[in-house]
Amino acid sequence: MSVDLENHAALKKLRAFDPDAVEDVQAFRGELTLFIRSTKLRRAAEFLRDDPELSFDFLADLTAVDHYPNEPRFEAVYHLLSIKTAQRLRLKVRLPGDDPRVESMLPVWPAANAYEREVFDLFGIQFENHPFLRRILLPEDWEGHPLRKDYPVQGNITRWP
Amino acid sequence: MALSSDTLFLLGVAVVKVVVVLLVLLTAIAYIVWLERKLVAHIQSRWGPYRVGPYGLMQPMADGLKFLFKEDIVPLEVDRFVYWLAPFLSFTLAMLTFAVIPFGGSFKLFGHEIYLQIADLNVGLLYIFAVTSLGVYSIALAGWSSNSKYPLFGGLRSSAQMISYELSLGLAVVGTLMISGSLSLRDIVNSQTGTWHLAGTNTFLPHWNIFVQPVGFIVYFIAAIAETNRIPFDLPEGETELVGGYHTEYSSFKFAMFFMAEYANMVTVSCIATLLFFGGWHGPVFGPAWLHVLLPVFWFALKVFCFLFFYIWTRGTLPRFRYDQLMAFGWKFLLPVALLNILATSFVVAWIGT
Amino acid sequence: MAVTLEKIPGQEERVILSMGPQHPSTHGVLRLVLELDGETVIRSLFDIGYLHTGFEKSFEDKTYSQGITLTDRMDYLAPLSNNLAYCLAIEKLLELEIPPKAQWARVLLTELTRVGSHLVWLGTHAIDIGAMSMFLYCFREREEILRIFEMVSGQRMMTSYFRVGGLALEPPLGWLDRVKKIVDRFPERVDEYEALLTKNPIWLRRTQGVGTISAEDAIAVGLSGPSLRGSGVDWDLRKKQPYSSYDKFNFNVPTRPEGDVYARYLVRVAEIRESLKIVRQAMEGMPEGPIKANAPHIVLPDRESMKTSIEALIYHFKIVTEGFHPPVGEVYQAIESPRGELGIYMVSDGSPKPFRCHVRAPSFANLQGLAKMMEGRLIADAVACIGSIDVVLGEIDR
Amino acid sequence: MVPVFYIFAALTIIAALSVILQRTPVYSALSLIVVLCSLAVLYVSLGAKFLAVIQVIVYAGAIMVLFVLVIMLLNAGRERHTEGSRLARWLGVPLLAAFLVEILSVIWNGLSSGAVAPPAPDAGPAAVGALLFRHYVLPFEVTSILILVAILGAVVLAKKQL
Amino acid sequence: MVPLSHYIALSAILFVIGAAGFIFRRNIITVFMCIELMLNAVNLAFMAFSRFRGNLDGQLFVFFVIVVAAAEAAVGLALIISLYRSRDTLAIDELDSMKL
Repeated sequence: MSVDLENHAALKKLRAFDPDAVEDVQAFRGELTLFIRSTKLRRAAEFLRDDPELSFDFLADLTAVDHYPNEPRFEAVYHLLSIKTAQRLRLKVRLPGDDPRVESMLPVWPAANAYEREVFDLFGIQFENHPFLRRILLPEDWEGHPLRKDYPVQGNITRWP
Repeated sequence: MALSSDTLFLLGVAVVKVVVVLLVLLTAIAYIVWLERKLVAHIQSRWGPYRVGPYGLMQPMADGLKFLFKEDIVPLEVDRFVYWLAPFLSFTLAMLTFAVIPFGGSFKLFGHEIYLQIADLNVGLLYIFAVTSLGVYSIALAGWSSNSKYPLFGGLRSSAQMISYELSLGLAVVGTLMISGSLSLRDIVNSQTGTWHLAGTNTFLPHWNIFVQPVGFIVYFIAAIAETNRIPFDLPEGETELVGGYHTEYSSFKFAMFFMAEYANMVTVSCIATLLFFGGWHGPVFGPAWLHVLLPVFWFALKVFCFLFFYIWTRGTLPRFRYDQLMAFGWKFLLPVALLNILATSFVVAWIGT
Repeated sequence: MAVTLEKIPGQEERVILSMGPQHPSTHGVLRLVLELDGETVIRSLFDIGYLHTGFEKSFEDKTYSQGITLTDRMDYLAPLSNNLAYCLAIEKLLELEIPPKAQWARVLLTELTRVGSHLVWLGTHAIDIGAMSMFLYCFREREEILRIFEMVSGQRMMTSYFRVGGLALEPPLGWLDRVKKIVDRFPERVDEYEALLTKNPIWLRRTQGVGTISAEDAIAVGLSGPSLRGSGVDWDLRKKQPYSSYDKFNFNVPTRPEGDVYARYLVRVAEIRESLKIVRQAMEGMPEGPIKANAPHIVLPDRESMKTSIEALIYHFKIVTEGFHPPVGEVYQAIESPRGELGIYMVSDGSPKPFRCHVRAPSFANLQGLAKMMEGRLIADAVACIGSIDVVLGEIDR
Repeated sequence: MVPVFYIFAALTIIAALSVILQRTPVYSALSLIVVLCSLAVLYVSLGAKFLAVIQVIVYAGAIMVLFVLVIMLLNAGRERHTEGSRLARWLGVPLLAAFLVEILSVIWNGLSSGAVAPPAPDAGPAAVGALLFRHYVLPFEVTSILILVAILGAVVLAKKQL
Repeated sequence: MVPLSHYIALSAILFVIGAAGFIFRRNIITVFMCIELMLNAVNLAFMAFSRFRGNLDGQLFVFFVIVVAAAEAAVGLALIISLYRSRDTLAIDELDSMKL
């Protein structure tokens, strides 16, 4: 269940491609997590998708984690899957709490469309250049982002007029 | 103008005939609904209605009462007059067709020959086509006046569908008309008396048109299913696509009128199929004189029932066509086949005639 | 929610049709906004969230074990698949070893779930295309599967039968006989469905060449499960990334290259047969042994020992009142649910409640393929496409 | 027979007036259908059952359906009131009135006295058909070509791109 | 038996109503329907004459008129649809230029 951090193909190749891209690396229960700098995300994503050996062409999941009150508060989490090699990879981007924004991965993986809308809806993370960044699950006029940790579980108390 | 007792008598007979036919028809429609629910239920391994009365036989009455007393919801912004007109038109037209349908032979009463038919027009079949061709309006207008998108789609679809299939419907029966040489339904049935004689021997096959016009019959029946908007051609209603089609916005008794009209049209179509292709009321007749009058009516009803059964059976079995496929099927397959059938029949008729 | 399609400037006025959320063939409360030219769909948008209940937020307020009951309610047609994914994720976090009998029972039950879910899909898909009898046939058969669930868990739909570390209860005696009956009778029934549909000319016309999506597009928009295999991609997590000892079973992964509605139909019908094969193997090879892992601080003790041993009683009290503490970390566990890749992303901060639990719902991703499939098709085809990707709104909206 | 004529003549005129006075096109179309159907009844009173049925099938059942369909398709609403052509107003009305007066006066003077109805000719389908296919076969064929051309024209015109 | 003149008078009245509608109505579809009205007025005259002359030629003319009306409706309505597509109006006052 342990990961050979030094010889992992994706890590090695990505480091060779752009030494700055990978901020940090974690391995837990056989799963590799790469922390990518938000400025480098688009380039790294395209590399991981297009590299013939890696070919992480399937964006399995995209979500976020809120580490309130710690900073950087948000992590955008991308679960990649390669249909060819049956490998999984997790990318993470750390985002600040005051203005969380990250580039949209829509041009790289069209599947990101609905996921990014969902993350925007529930976490309030802005995805730049997303063509239709609107609330998806909640009503348009909803206030707040429910999956943030400072949002109470039972919801905001509504005062009836 | 003084009315003679004869005229009065005939007038009375006509009124009695109209009343009897209407009553029988309305009851029949109610029980066709019951039959359909029961049969489809058994096809789908369910019970169907069984609570109201024995075998659910009172279910049609319960349904009728329910329709009568339900709140009649009229959506805002509908075109009130047309919205009201459409179901009535639909129901009236469906009932009007029965004026010329003969359902038995004749009998003598007080020295008068009384035919089991309301009116024997010499253009009876054309009359039916004329009345059914007006049926498009009820659906198109219902769709338009509801001022809603799904009914509008349903209305447009069904107008196109009914116009297209009316052609095939009309052309399919031309073959039988050529053989019997009349447009009067009574004459057409009478031309199918007896059995076929092939090369001098009696084949004991009844002298029905189906044996010489099988293609015409098949085209007729397919087109007829489409005309009555039943599965697999029920696109105007197409509840999984258009919610309810043209009657989406209708409720209560107005909806019931559409509903009854649909079943009345089914009966009409089955009656015509029986009359044109299956020898109408002809069948084995025996026994006393009163049986000679009643048995033909029974045979007629039996044949009509077979067609209705077929209708219900297809409903339980087949999926639905798509709109463009339906049009393509009507224009590219059914219409040419009907035309070829006419061509072939006319050659044969001309050849035998010489 | 309440999305509208903006008018493309410079284009003539088109009809905008709002399909759903109360529409007979949108399978729940899916709303589609269709831009039509005549009856042809030019553009489409999906509008979801009518069933949003905030499960992901609720997970954070419940202990790990309490969360299981929530998972039932996501994909309400395949509750046991959801249970399995959730439990597997936690077990991966805990590095728990599950005894073989529990594994086999899990496989058996999830495959039955798959069959049941596919039956509902087949029935509703057929009724969308107008074949109404199929619906009732499928529900009749599904009933037998639900009876098995009721037998083992006491519930027909909201089973919550799998627990962290194994099963909730010892399955009752004779349950395998009931399973055997189903397995023996079902192939025949599937033949019956196929007799009604597979070669029916109207069915073929309505499904063949409709809603086509290529393998590349399917992967790009994130389709998974039968929808992806219908496009010719041989991808099944049970084979490619085996979990819960699926590698010990022998089965095929049906795929079809066409990528249309008919292909997806064939794949699912073939999957019913394959699942029945797995169920038979699991039933015949069901090992003996415990149904729970040997981890007293995580798994509830059985009633007997709880009442006789003080140690078990203490553990029981601890687990029920407080829960267990998994190590800090995060895992992503995906399984092949009837609809595709069902992933649970679980982040633990060491407390007895998940710090974050995200569900990768297969229908949510599959929904993105819909726009591609419906483009340029008729409304009737749109209905067939919705049916063919088998959406469950409970899971999409979560 | 006599009351039938007057009832339906009155109905025809009322419906015809309704055709030109209704502001909503659908109502105009419905009124026109009433005109057509009551004319069919008048045909029956003239002994032409076949033509009456043809009138209903073709005119009311097909041509007017096209009208209604187009009105639905274009969603034609109420007509806006416009000034209209001045020429039509100043020339058309007097001319129409003069025309009506002229015809009525001619009828009054010339026709009302004479014109005794001969026995009704057999106007069944067989008789009409025989005449059509023997005596008028050339016009019949020409109309069929006309129809064909009309179909092609309609398709060419209504199709967005060929 | 109703005298011939009554039929002809009815026909004339219908024709004038149709012509009046043709002149005064602004909606192109209604104008079209007025033409149909005039055609039917003529048809009635044909039928009446046929009956009172005792031969069927008049009926045959009615038959042909109906056929021509069908052809005319098909082409005319197709024209209306294509006009509506390009001009977005049904008022004949606004359809006054030759180019589409």
